[in-house]
Amino acid sequence: MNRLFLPDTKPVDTSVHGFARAHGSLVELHESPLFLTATAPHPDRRTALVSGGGSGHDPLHAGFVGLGMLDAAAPGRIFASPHNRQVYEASRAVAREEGVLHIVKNYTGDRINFGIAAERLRADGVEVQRVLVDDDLATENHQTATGRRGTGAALVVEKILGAAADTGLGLEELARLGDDVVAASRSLAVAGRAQTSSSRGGEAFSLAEDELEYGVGIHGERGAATIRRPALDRITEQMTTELLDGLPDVGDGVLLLVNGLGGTTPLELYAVHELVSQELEKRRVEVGARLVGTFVPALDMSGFSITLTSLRPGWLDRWQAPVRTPAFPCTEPRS
Amino acid sequence: MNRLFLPDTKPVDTSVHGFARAHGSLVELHESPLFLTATAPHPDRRTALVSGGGSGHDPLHAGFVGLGMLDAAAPGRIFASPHNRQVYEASRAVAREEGVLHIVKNYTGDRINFGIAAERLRADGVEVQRVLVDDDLATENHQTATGRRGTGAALVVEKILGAAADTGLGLEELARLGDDVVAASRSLAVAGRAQTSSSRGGEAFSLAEDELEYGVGIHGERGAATIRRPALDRITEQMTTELLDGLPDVGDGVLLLVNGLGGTTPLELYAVHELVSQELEKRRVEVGARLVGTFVPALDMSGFSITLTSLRPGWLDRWQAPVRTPAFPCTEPRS
Amino acid sequence: MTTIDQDRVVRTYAQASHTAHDALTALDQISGDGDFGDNLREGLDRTVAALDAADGASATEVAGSVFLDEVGGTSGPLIGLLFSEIGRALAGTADDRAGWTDGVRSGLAAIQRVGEAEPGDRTLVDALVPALAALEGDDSWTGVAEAALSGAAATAGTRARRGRASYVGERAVGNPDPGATGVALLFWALARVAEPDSGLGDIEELVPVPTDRDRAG
Amino acid sequence: MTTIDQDRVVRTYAQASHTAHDALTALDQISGDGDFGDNLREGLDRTVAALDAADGASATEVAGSVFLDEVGGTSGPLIGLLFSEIGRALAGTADDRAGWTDGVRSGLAAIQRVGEAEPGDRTLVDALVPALAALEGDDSWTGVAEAALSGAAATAGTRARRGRASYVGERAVGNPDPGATGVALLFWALARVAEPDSGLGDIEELVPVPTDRDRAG
Ligand SMILES: Nc1ncnc2c1ncn2[C@@H]1O[C@H](COP(=O)(O)OP(=O)(O)O)[C@@H](O)[C@H]1O
Ligand SMILES: Nc1ncnc2c1ncn2[C@@H]1O[C@H](COP(=O)(O)OP(=O)(O)O)[C@@H](O)[C@H]1O
Ligand SMILES: [Mg+2]
Ligand SMILES: [Mg+2]
Ligand SMILES: [Mg+2]
Ligand SMILES: [Mg+2]
Repeated sequence: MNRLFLPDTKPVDTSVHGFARAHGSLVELHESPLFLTATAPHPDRRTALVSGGGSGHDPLHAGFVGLGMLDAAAPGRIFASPHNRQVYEASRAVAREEGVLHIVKNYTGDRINFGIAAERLRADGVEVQRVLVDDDLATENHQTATGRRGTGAALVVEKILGAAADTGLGLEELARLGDDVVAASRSLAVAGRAQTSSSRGGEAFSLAEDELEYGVGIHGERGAATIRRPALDRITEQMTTELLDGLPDVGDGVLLLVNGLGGTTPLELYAVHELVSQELEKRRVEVGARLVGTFVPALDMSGFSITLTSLRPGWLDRWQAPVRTPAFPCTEPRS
Repeated sequence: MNRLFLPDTKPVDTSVHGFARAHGSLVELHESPLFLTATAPHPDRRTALVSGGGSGHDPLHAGFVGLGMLDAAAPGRIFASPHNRQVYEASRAVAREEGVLHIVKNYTGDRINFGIAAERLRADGVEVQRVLVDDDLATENHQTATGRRGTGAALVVEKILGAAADTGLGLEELARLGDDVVAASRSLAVAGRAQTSSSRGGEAFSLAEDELEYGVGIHGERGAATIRRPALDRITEQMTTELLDGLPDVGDGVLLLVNGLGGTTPLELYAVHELVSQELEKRRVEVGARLVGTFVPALDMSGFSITLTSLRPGWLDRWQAPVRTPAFPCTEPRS
Repeated sequence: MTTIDQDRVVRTYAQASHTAHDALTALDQISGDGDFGDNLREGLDRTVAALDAADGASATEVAGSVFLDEVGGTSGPLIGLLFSEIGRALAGTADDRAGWTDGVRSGLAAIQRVGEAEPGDRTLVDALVPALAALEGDDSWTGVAEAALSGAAATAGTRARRGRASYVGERAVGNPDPGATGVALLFWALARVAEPDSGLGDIEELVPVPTDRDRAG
Repeated sequence: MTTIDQDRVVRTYAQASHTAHDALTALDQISGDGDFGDNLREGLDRTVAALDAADGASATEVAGSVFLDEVGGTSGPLIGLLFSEIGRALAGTADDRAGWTDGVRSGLAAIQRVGEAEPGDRTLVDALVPALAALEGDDSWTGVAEAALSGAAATAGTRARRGRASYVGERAVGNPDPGATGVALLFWALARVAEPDSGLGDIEELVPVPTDRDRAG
């Protein structure tokens, strides 16, 4: 029925088991309801960080559970929000003296399920705050109240807040920092081929060989526009321009995330990274940190997103702070 | 012309620049001829490790240059061997007192170009040995002298030899260890969709929705057989059986590598990992170490390979030894 | 103890969800992903099964836990919040009207706190707001049901500002919101039990399956 | 100084690679990836350009470096090894025959060391082995060329055991190996220069473009 290599029944469950088996020293698996917790979080943490969302965007979020990032993550079915009970139980399992901060990508289902979990946690006397990640510039002008979608900036928020939480920051301060990081982050994505539909098989939407979906979402929502595909350097130039226009002051430099949407090769992603870096150089925008890889995909979609975060004092240190999770790269030479 | 997001001219060059820019603390870029060297290799190394091969299999090999793995890598054009001069200059740049060990995947072009580089190095008085990686079981019974192709085991060889080289092992010992690891390693790959052709665009070969290419290569060589696609657990069962049949004694356990071929999601790879682990459990084969991810792809092919290495005393320690490269995961909690 | 039999209300609602299933599915196919009919029916069937197993439990409280803990989608947990609040309110009073009114009021508040929807956004809220107003006034139970149903029907003229439907915009206009329609049926069931002879219409006529032309959108 | 003008041999070879380009390309399309004609012609053109620039250099040594350092594919560097060894041998002797014989011998050895092909594997080696035997015997230069050409022609009956062609198996049988054919042309050029009047045939007749039927494979 489809070309994804997934078991016929309970694909997410099987996969999560294989994930926990592969990373047993970093994460612990909890079943019914399904969630993962960090085995060895930083002892100084006073506020727990919990996230979650639909599956198919892996390694987000479970891949970032561990030392220096999330305390727990709740994976939903493919492209569907986790159930509120998953979020509730995950939060109960990891809550600390200052409570729990929920990191939520801006989709209705996620907002509602995290919201209900928060209601229940508060009823239990657990303090809860939420950071809503809404970085996708392509959904900026929707005439609706749904607002911008949450995409690549989720990773930036999880890393920076993770490091901050490890210093013992309280719930309010963390929530404020999270809001600030979100406000300073914008993303844009393009696709040359839709992801494989996990239910029907085949491409979730179809594009001709010479077409490009500009401003695509991470669930196969079609983009803001279907355009004739320009050369790669024209695409990256336009995306860089729009991102910088959408961002507040970048005087202290930016963090650059070049993210694959699933079926995009490192060869392509590093080429995109080079071209975007050249664009930023032309505009004299300093790049304080860079990350290139497939971190927030839309199953196996062929395409990429660019996220820029306008840096504020202290954020770079948090971004570079030590981390041990299944998926966040730790590539710096040991000192 | 095609759906790969690559610059129209010099795609590999642009990408390698973007790669070096992203990992400047770990790798140094050399141009004309093109190769990468480690900025901070282990001081105890007495034999340099050099590899290389066609591009499109990234992160192999450049992603494994750095502390604890390769001293240098030479990237060829897409799916084409690097030129002998790249290998020669890379080897000259990193050669140590004991000389240089070449890690070569078994393809004619690579054998010849590394071979010529070795001739030239020897003419210069540099000692050279070669480890030929030929793990692909699907090419076992070819009536030719080309032998088994080299695929996923290259990563295993690079990691184990890297750790061994860091202890100051000599050229002969390293070459012997490399040959042993290769002899103890077998791989098999399947694909549900071919990679995008980098020259023509479109799928490099075509499969119907319900077809599976069994025993596929990493350049879009068609597999040993095109079969009707069975359920995932049947595929993993058959692959596990064939791999164990093709391996020497596994009494000391195995190292399990589940590798994506490019367009395969973590969700799928971890599901495969779970199913293969269950098969191994059934047969009472102990898994000493596991690695799941996209390490030796065929551009954006949708599929996966499984590599098993029958462990020998000491190999596990080498596999788990500290490493800092752009792409080898270091996910274990710090002690 | 209140006098309107909660258990009968919930079981009547469950039957209604079977009758209306195809219409609700079709409506969610137009504006969403087509699973609302399943979500509602499954939640109510599970509730009935739980009630059969645990005799004497508060039906609305049981429905609340089932929807909150076992039903997916956007609507499942929201309906769970509504039932939980109704259950809590009914447990604390002997006055049916006060219990339902307080329960719907705090259920609506929880739904809005969590879902952040305003009236007119084309959501559940558009059935609950008129139902609450009618409960707070001196309408009959049948009047409350009619208020909920006409609130739901009025969503046909609106564009979604919340939920999945906000992405399809214009295309859904002309058909009512599935969630609002489904929630209105709770008040229909309440009226059927409280005022069996009031002449309130049948489900088939109140919630027609949209025509194919509509469905093609 | 040897008496056969190396420079003229290499330039004659370069012309031959132009004449034979389409045939060599077609042959590599049948058994490989179709770039052999380009690789050979490009390498020789670059050599000629280098010779034009640096007067007086040893033509075979220059060809050796150009092929080794600038030509891709499997054949480029192998042909580079051959030229380098010939250049080295010719530089060390005044005897043409001894120089070419030693050079081809050590070039063949290097090619086999590096490429690991045996005679009969359908590679360059199948042109070089008979050429070397003829050089070592008392054949004329023309006899050497004929030996190389017929060695290359005989590959048409063999299945590749080495290189890319080994993956297509049967399909290439019936046409000669492009690499062996291309290398035989070196000896053709040598004979043309050493024995201009020997009556050795022209390229067009010795290396015909395979017919379309063949090319379809
Ligand atoms: N923010 C919201 N607040 C209240 N109700 C909402 C909201 N968003 C959507 N809904 C309701 O949910 C209904 C869809 O439910 P369901 O199909 O279960 O959700 P999903 O979109 O997750 O499949 C909509 O018809 C609407 O009435
Ligand atoms: N192992 C080998 N040893 C010697 N010659 C070889 C070997 N493998 C291939 N060849 C020669 O190389 C020729 C093809 O050259 P070329 O087209 O440049 O290589 P590629 O296959 O890399 O495109 C073949 O026709 C054959 O003569
Ligand atoms: Mg729905
Ligand atoms: Mg749904
Ligand atoms: Mg070729
Ligand atoms: Mg070639």
